[in-house]
Amino acid sequence: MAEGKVRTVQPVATSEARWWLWLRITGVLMVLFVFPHVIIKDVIVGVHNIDTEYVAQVWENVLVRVFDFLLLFTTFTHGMVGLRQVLMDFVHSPSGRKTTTWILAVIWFVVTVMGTMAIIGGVSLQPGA
Amino acid sequence: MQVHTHTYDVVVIGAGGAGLMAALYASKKAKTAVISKLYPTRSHTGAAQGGIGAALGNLEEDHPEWHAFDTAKGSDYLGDQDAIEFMCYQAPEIVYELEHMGVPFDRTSDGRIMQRRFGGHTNNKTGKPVRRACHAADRTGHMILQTLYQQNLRQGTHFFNEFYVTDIVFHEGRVAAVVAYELATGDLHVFRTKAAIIATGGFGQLWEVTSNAKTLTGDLPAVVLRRGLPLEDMEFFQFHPTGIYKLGILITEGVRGEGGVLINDLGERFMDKYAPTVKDLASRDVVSRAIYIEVREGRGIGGGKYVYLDVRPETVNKYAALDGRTRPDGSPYVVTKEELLAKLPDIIDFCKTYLGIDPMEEPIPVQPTAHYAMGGIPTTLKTEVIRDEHNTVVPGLYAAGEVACVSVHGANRLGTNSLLDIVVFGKVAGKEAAEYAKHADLASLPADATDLTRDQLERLRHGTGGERVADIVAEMKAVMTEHVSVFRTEEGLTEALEKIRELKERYRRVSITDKSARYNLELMEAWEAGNMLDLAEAVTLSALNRRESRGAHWREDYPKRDDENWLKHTLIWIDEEGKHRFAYKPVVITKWQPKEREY
Amino acid sequence: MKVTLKVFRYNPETDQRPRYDVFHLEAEPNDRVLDLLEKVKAELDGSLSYRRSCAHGICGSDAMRINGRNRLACKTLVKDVGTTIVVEPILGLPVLKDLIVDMEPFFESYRKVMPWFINTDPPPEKERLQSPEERERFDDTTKCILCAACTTSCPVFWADGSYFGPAAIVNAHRFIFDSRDQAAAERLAILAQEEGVWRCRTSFNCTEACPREIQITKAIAEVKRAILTGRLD
Amino acid sequence: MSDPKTTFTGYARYRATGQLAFLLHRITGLGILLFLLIHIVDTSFVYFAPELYDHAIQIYRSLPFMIGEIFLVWAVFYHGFNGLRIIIFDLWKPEWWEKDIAVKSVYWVLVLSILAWLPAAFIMGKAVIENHFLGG
Ligand SMILES: Cc1cc2nc3c(=O)[nH]c(=O)nc-3n(C[C@H](O)[C@H](O)[C@H](O)COP(=O)(O)OP(=O)(O)OC[C@H]3O[C@@H](n4cnc5c(N)ncnc54)[C@H](O)[C@@H]3O)c2cc1C
Ligand code: HEM
Ligand code: SF4
Ligand code: F3S
Ligand code: FES
Repeated sequence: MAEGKVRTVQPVATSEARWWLWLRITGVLMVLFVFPHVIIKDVIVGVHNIDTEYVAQVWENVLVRVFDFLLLFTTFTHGMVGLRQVLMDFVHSPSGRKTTTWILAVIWFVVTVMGTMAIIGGVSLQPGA
Repeated sequence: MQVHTHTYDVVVIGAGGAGLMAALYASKKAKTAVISKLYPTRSHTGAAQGGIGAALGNLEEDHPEWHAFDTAKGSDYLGDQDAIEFMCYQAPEIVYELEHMGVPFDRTSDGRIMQRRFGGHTNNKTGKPVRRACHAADRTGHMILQTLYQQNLRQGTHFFNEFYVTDIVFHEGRVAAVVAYELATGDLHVFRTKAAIIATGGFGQLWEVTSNAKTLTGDLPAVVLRRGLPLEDMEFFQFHPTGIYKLGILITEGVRGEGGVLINDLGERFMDKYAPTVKDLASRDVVSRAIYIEVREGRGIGGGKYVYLDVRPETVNKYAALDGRTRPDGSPYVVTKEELLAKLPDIIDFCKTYLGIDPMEEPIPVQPTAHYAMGGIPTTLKTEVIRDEHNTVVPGLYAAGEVACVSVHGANRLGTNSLLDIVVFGKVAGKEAAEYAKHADLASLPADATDLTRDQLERLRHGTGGERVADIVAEMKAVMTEHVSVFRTEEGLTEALEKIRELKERYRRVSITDKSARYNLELMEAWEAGNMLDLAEAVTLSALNRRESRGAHWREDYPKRDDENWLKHTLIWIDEEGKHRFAYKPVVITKWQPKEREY
Repeated sequence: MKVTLKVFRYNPETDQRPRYDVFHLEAEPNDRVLDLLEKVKAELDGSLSYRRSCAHGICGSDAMRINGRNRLACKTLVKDVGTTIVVEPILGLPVLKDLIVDMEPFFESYRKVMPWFINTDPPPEKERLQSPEERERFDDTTKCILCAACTTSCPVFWADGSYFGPAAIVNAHRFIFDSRDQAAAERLAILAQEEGVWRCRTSFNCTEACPREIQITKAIAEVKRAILTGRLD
Repeated sequence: MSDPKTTFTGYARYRATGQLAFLLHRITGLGILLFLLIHIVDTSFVYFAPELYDHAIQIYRSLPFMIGEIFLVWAVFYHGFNGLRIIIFDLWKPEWWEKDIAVKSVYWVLVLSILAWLPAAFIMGKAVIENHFLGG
């Protein structure tokens, strides 16, 4: 009986633990971004009032762009990590798991970069320029 | 049936507490295999609830000598006192050993092993119940079984799970091999070995209402009998007083240890009459008979075949006050619902599941339930199996646990002494067998090693007589319950014997529907039925033979204990034609001369 | 009352594919589902195969899916499940015959978490001391009877048979939080690996299925926390 | 025997409350992710191909998409609330992973997500009617 003393061991950090934690950290953060975004865009404004003009107008405010970037980053990262969790249930071989993770990482990277470029570049009036 | 052959130094048959303890010790020194028809953790040791007895004296004064005396007295002086003393003096050490292996005993406030009261265990100076049962909530057996299995895994013991041992083969009187049937494939396995330890537990399935698992069918005692070896004291089978009405599921004596009382239809606490000093905590034979008498005299609940076990806090406190019961610190004994819930969680769960009642609100309907075989395969103090009344050992054959009869329990076992018995003598068996294997060589294997098993199984598989196993077993249980239970008479026993013999005859004409090789449980259950019939016959013959009343064996036509003629152990042999023979072995008495038992 | 018992049947020696047999029985509300199976086996079809031993919920032999949910047949009363009863083998382990599944993968995971007490200090003459509170800390997980009801109810295990599964974690928990044990760090390291606790998606089927009412998901959460913080309180 | 067939049999036929929450969480998560992927790509058209953006928006304005969007909003509410439940239990209150509390919390989250969604569904439903049936 070791009175009052908490037994401790060295914490073990593994990549699985980090994926797990990341889902939760982004989960908490997203509450700040996803709910407002969904409520404003889908409910209050509505698709019928959204077009390039509308986008151009709201992005005039830099804070909105920052907001949208954080929204993009947290949701998409969370979603892809979540998708990885789901796929790991079905892909069992170590090589399969590695490949899956890499494919997801590439998709994640490409899509995130596309989205980020759009947010930085804003609405371009000359198509393709 | 394909045959596979293996070679070991020691083969342990059975993976309950006794088998696992033996395996733990044997595998330290010798190449050991454990063969069990169940996965080890499913052995019935896991059902033991109340505790393991050891005079640790953690809560109040206690001594191994008191424990030994209580055991000898509880055995109605039929226990061998050298064995009893050995066990009770080993008890504290072995309980500490279990604790060191990890068994999570409940704790006292100063961190030591918690102990509770149990029937028949007393302070020898005052005669009052003493706290001697070491417990882990009400699942002590479960914890011991799990821990022993885990330690065996740690040690890398070889397990053959879901293998039924069907025969032991001898060569020139020595153990040559153990034959087993593999449930998964239907193949036979011959384990050539220097030594074999039988640890297959009890055979409560002979009766209708029992606390024993459906797999406790006494296979190995039947095998031994078939191989021309004797069984000892088969007339002594314990009926535990408090089984759940009709189901037989055990309500541990721990409930009465915590203050629960038995109540009849008039609302009386009737144990006052039968055991004025220890009352509800008298030894099991005494309490079971008391319930039978109450029922017979019409004071069962609503005139039925059961009484109430009342453990509601109000009732407990009322009778604790009447008895002047106190806590270790001298304050009056008062319990709360929470305390009882914490100490008896599984029991409360059983009552809720199977009866739909909450024992904190309502009393529990109970009746005596077939519980424990005091008799079994006779052994010496070193667990060597003997072939006759002169203690001639069968080289290489050992037995321990409920299946064996050393005999520490005599005519009646005290609660908590079986868990003790299985670990103490399991350990001895493991050590002795390994030691023997070191010096012995492998006996040569008879060519017909698997013949008997094949014969039995093929006959059952291809039987066309149309008799149904289930009917035969049901009729056997009925007659055993009617005539070979708590009260016995010449007339009833004779009737039972005739019936059993008729059933044995019908058993030859059994047929089964499942012809497949894999997982043919129907085949194995039919085989088990044959074993039960053989044992039923041995029990009934032994009961008929003993013309006195002692411990669990109560003959209404001979209601007195008769030390002059019957202070001796019975050995019974039954040969192939069903002819039987008795011989007797003296009881070893060291310190305590037989006296009238009073509680 | 009359009950209809629909039982999954499959004998690899004779059957191409599984089927369901239907039996109509007379039963009492207080009968166990196990009693019904025993009745079928004794009177109607002796070849019906399933494991059972203690018949009162303490040996863990007869976990099966009863009306779509893992239970022990001996701890389930007819009145709790109604008059149409469907009995199927537990999911995720290979079916060997009727209701019998191969338990080996289950026990393999169990063995992987070092489910045995380890303390390499020379033992004291008497017991190692432990306070009632320290003993209480791991009481819940000592109740496990290895019936596999939890692991075979787990959606993650169905998909990924190498996931250690709740039963193995429960048994690791029993030692990790035992103040007398010294191998918590090794066990946590094992459980922190790919097929360890992080696979658990808190689906909670395990806790709902456990016939011993062990708070399994809670135990798993405690192990996760111990891995992240190193605290064993 | 762990294989997709067993898994989907289990998903479809196993009966338990916890599993309901788990399945809904998984389905909504994947559903939102699918939408999000498309949505990021089409939004980035504002930069890469503005004329395509308006075309995409046109699709969103179609009847099936608008109805789908209503459910998407529920999915976000449900997944978000349930996710918060899991996070709180996991990181702060492991003791709430106890049968009574956890099972009840599943229903609470369901009810809450529906309650939060109803006003949104009402507003969005109105938009559907106005735009598709009243020719606004
Ligand atoms: C409900 C209940 C409560 C009890 N409570 C207590 C208590 O509180 N205190 C106490 O001291 N005692 C108690 N007992 C008694 C005690 O539990 C048993 O006597 C003891 O556990 C028997 O242990 P064992 O190792 O001899 O046999 P078991 O644990 O019964 O093991 C038998 C083993 O033999 C195997 N086996 C059987 N036949 C074959 C075969 N043909 N081939 C291969 N293997 C075979 C089985 O698979 C099993 O592994 C209780 C008993 C019951 C039923
Ligand atoms: C609104 C805030 C959100 C919160 C609080 C949240 C929370 C969580 C949490 C805690 C998990 C882990 C579940 C577990 O490990 O058991 C999770 C999983 C997941 N989330 Fe989210 N999430 C949110 C939004 C989103 C969004 C917007 C998406 C889609 C892009 C998404 C997609 C997923 C996916 C695919 C999973 C994996 C599901 C599974 O393993 O079954 N989540 N979420
Ligand atoms: S945790 Fe519960 S359900 Fe799982 S194996 Fe143990 S007793 Fe069975
Ligand atoms: S069912 Fe499975 S996902 Fe976790 S909570 Fe239980 S282990
Ligand atoms: S038969 Fe033992 S748990 Fe059901």
